[in-house]
Amino acid sequence: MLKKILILFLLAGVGLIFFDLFQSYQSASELTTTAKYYADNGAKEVGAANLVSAIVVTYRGLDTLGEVSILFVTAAIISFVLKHKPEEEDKNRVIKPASEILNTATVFLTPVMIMVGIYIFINGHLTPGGGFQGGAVIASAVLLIFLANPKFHLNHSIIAFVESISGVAFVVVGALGLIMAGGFLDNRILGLGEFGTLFSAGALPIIYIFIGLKVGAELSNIVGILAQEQNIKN
Amino acid sequence: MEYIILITGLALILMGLYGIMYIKNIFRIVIAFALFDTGINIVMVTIGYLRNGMAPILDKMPTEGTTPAIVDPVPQALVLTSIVIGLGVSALMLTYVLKLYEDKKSLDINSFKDLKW
Amino acid sequence: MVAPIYIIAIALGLAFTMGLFGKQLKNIAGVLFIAGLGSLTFISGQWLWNFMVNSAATEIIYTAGFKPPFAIVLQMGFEEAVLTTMINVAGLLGALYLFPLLDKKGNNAMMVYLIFIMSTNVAVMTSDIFNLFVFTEVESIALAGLILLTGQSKAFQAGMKYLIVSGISSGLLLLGIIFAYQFSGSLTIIDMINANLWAVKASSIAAFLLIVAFIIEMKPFPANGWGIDVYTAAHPGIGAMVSAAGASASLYVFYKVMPLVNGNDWYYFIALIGAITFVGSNLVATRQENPNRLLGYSSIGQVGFLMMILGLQDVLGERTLIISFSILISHYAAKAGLFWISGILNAENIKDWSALRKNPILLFLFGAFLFALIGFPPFPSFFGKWELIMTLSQTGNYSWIVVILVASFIEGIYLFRWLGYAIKLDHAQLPAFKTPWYQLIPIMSMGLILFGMSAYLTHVFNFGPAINYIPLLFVLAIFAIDFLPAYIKNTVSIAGIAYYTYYLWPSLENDLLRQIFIGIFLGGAILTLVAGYAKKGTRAGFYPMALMMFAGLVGLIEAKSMLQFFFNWELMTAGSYFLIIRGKRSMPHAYSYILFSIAGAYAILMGFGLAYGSQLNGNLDALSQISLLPALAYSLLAVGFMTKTASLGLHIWLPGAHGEAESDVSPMVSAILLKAGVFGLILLFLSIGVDNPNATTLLYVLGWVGALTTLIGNMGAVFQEDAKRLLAYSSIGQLGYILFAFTFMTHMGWLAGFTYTINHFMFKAILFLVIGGIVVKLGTHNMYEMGGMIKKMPFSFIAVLISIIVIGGIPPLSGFAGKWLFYNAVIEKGWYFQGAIIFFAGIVAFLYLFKLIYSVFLGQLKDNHRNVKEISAWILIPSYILIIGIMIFSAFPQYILQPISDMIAPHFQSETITWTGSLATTSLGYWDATTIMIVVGTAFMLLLGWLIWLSAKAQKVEQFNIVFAAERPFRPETTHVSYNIYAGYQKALGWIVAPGITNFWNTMSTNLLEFAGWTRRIYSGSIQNYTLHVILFIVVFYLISIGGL
Amino acid sequence: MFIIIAIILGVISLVGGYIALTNPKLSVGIIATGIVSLVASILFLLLAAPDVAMTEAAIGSGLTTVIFFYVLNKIRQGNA
Repeated sequence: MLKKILILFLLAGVGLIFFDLFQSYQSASELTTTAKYYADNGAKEVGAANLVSAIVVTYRGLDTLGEVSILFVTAAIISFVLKHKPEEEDKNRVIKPASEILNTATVFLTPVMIMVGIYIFINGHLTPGGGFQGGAVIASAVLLIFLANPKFHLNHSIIAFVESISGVAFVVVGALGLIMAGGFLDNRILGLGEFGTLFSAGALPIIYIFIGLKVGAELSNIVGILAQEQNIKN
Repeated sequence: MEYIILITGLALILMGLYGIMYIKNIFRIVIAFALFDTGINIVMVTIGYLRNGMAPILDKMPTEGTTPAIVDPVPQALVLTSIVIGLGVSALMLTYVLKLYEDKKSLDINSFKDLKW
Repeated sequence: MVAPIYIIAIALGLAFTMGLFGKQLKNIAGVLFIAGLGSLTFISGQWLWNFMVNSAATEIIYTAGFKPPFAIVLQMGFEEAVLTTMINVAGLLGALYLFPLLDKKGNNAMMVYLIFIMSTNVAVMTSDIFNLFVFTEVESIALAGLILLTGQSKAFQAGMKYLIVSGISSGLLLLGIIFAYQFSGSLTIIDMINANLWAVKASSIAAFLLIVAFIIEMKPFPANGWGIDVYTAAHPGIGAMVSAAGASASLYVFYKVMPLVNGNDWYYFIALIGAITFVGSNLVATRQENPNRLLGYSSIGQVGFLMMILGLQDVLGERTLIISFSILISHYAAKAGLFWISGILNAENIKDWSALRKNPILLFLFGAFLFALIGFPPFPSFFGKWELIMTLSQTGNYSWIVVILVASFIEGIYLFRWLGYAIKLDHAQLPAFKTPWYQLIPIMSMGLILFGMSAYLTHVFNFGPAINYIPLLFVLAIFAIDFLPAYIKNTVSIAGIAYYTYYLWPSLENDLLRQIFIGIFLGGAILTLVAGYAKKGTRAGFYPMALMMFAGLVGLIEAKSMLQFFFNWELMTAGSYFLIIRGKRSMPHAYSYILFSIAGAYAILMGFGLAYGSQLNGNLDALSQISLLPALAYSLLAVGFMTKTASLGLHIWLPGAHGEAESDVSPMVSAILLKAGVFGLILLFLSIGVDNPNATTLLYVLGWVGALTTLIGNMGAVFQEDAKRLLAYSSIGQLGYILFAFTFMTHMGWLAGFTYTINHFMFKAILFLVIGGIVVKLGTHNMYEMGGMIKKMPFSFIAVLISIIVIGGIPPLSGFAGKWLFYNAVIEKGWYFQGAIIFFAGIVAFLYLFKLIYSVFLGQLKDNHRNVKEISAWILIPSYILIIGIMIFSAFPQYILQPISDMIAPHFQSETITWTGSLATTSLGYWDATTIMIVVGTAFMLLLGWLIWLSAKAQKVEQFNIVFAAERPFRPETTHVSYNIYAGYQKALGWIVAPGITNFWNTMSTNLLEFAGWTRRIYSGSIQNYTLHVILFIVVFYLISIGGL
Repeated sequence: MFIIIAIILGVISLVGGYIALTNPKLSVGIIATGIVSLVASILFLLLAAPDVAMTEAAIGSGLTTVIFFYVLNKIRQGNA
């Protein structure tokens, strides 16, 4: 009881902080210095129509690298915590087979979803979406396979390969920016091209493809481990 | 509109905090945490909102001296990062919950008090 | 130069690549892993080198080729180079240490480790707040994974708590970032700082959220249960990383973002939070027995300390960085090393650390790490604390000083208990442990770093001149030959001390005070070391420690500045602690000794601080003109010195410490070490001067303390059955006389004080040497188990007899000189009450002296002692040299007392004693030592001759001829006549020596521990409670800082 | 008009949050969280943030929900 009162008191306290915060908020009427700079120069400097992509991949590319490493670390941790050794696997477990419809849908949908995912991150510099969204879509495709066939054995070496190669490529392209252009992750190692076309914004789409592949591989990995891990130890 | 969304976001954060502090089921604490995260993301995007601003996707190269009428892209970029991090943290927490459950066969938060003092 | 950005590129590139190698190619992954960490270390080390040698300009790294605030910018300046090097070195060594474990867990574990180190680096270097958020998030998630390396259930619990709380704090951080961005229009830290967010309430909430998130990261008390659990549950190798690398990084990050709230009282609040954490964590740690958790509390306490220093940066000014660095680096090296040792021992309880004795290298490093944490010289934290306290005192921040010293003392409580366990705790079976090379090397490297940084910081602080290098180098040399047999080291030590005395003497030419004390310290050192020839074996560790103590004592003599004095004071304390703890049952006594010593040292430190603050002058003569709280300063200094002289109230450590010490250590610590306190008091009283209005009360009180100490000491001695403890109590009493005499602040009183000092040195050395030798020979401390030794050990008997005559103040020996001067002084001063007490105590002294000589030497010889021989000649030689000294001093005191008299005369209004040859005349009478010697000597000889003549006619009886025996032979010991010989007196007067003071201190410590036990109940282990604490912390902090509470 | 939509969506998300925290069935709670996330992504659209909306929909309400269910399933299996 005392604890409940304390919690209420604390919530009231946090509420007070938020109330003050809310009071201090004023709907912005103009862009901040930073945002204005991006709006004015983003297209010119980076060559991307989608300014969010320009920021995520180039201006604040380092954040994205960190973010990719978070997923990477998470996948690594989950896999070393949950991965069962093959011999411990419960062979006798009866798995309900998925319905026919799901199976058929999977066969048709999976390639389509993967294509959509790839489309999303290839066009990340032009339209909404990009590496993360595309990667998530690809992971959903993998997920679908699991739903249809719970016994499906995710080929970890392929996923690991994609994950590693795209990760290394991300870093290498970034380092190329350091050598050939203004700094780490500078996209101007390639020409900026014509604004609004697929082959524009320098290395931005390339980086975004790697991000997409990497995120897709990492998310698939996480989903895969969580899906595959057999009955937990009793 | 943005004020209402801001309130929604802040309220979700508070709900999340309430859940984290009050609920005994550790699985549901992770759910509360997801709410907390969603609330924060909503607040962040709201801050970047500009009345009558368009989405920060340009259809043409802006001409010199005119600033396109877009909303602030920076918070959006930050929230992208934040969402992905949130997923990582949730997945990790769930893994922990799984292992904790495996160990104690319970989801009650009070059964995980092996470390104290 | 390799650009710092490659720290990220290499680490991530390698981590991503490692995924390619499956189980078959695991070795390649391992090589890449170590190579990666190596190259990180290389890059940061190279930048550090560049900054230090070429004093290069700060390197700014523009990512994506755009200027800030539009792109993320990293910065590699001197500070970042230092921090990243620290992190990477710890990372590399830690990886080596953990390698087999990481290797077993597979590539994933290595990747996580690599990314942990990388992200810590980036957090240090980045100038962008959101980037900082991302990489601290990477760091904490990687850490959450590393906790699980042990795979134990508690690791998952700890990880869950950690994830939830750090999730909440990073959520708040995000809120803060976004609102701060709205107000400042930028995401770089510097722009946010320049926006002065704190100035307006609206934006100050954003600043609050930012800063509070970073504070939570540093685990403020009491909202830190989640952090402590990490230390407890994680593998110690990971604990080392969190404590060394992680804490350093988060402190630096905090330092970077602190200016966000650079206004109003914010810094004050931060310092306050730091202080509460520092005190609270250490307090709770006193009840902790799990080594990793204990280290966790200690880490958090240290971080709190550093947070407090950062919060006080307005006061400390430009010295902030160097002070915090010196404390941080000690913490860094010591904690990493301690955690690693903990990993090797793998013990659940600090009591099991006694196993460490099996490995002297580790034990040595363990001791060094603990001393570094507490802030003993020569470690960096010593200089840091000194600077800190001097600066705080100069600016009048006394309450902060008190907080620091109190918390440091509490830290000493548990660290020294632990050290005591490791060195001395009886353990039926020492647990076995292995020390593989890959685990030993990291620990030794941290030791090297610690000592290297000590040398370097000594140079940076320009404290070099304060340190007496020659003795210290000699100590090191002796340490290097520690494996040799004792007699070789003994010879080398004696030669070294003799040479140093010879070398030092000319510099003391016109300074009689110091000549006297150098005689006591170094002369005494040589004499007591001679007795060491009686010991066999290597006596591992004895000589370095003994010499360290003597080096400290010499340093006190040579000290010109307060720093030098304090440095050597601590050196002496450390050395003597190790000497005392060598005794068989000395663990608890050494523990109370060191605690009293630390407390005393802190009192002295604060006194020095006040003196320094008054005069802005670090020389010892600043003590004479203290203008800041002078009465307090003098009292603190007096109390500090009195912990060493064991005056009433501060004496309870002495009987055990001296009584249980080894036979040649007792005279060292009793006859010699106690005089350090006397020396300090003399310096203090000289600085105070006669008729100092600020010290009148103090001196009067000290006079009473001295008198009562004498009474209690002597009474205590009377009721002892243990021969060495009797002597120990007697020391307390004698030091009481000395204190009493000096508090007169008259010429006569001081003369008496000096006489007592010299006498006590000589007779107590003899007594402890001889009685110590006998105790070893007979194998018992109990006097009622001895007896009849007069025939077996005639030389010992004579030595003891002469000493007793001196103590008793019986003419013709020099004790009488002391008494005579003493009562002259008492009458002159008019302190009759105190004088009466002292007089009574003098009578009491006869009782214990009689008991000593009677029970040991006279009476019946015990059956099991029929075959004992005289004690070793090596013990008798120094004793007889001292006896010769006593004789000379007795017969010709004027050669010493007259110069002393002349020396002290200028300090007092008048010289009240006149010398004509050996004839001393005062207003009350006269005394001629030589004449007395001749008269009494002649009378004695006549009597002796008569006795011998008589004894020729006497009838000799065998031992068991009970007709002539005063006791019934061969009965259980308790019926021995000298057992409880003074039972009657005890009934009447025992209440005086009832252990009231011991009880007082026991109650104090019990209450402290009770309180600690009560406090630590907040760490209930519940995730939700920890969350509650964090939210409570945030709300309260908000209400106080912004909410206008 | 946007205001009304925002109010409606806000109310839905708060109700969703309430259900997520209080409904005795964990699976309902997970779905409720997913709905809150979905509503949030619509809110992001209102705030002219299509990128965020996509991400929130795909990751926040999609993958996260799935992961929650996987783990819940395992816990249930462990119980059986």
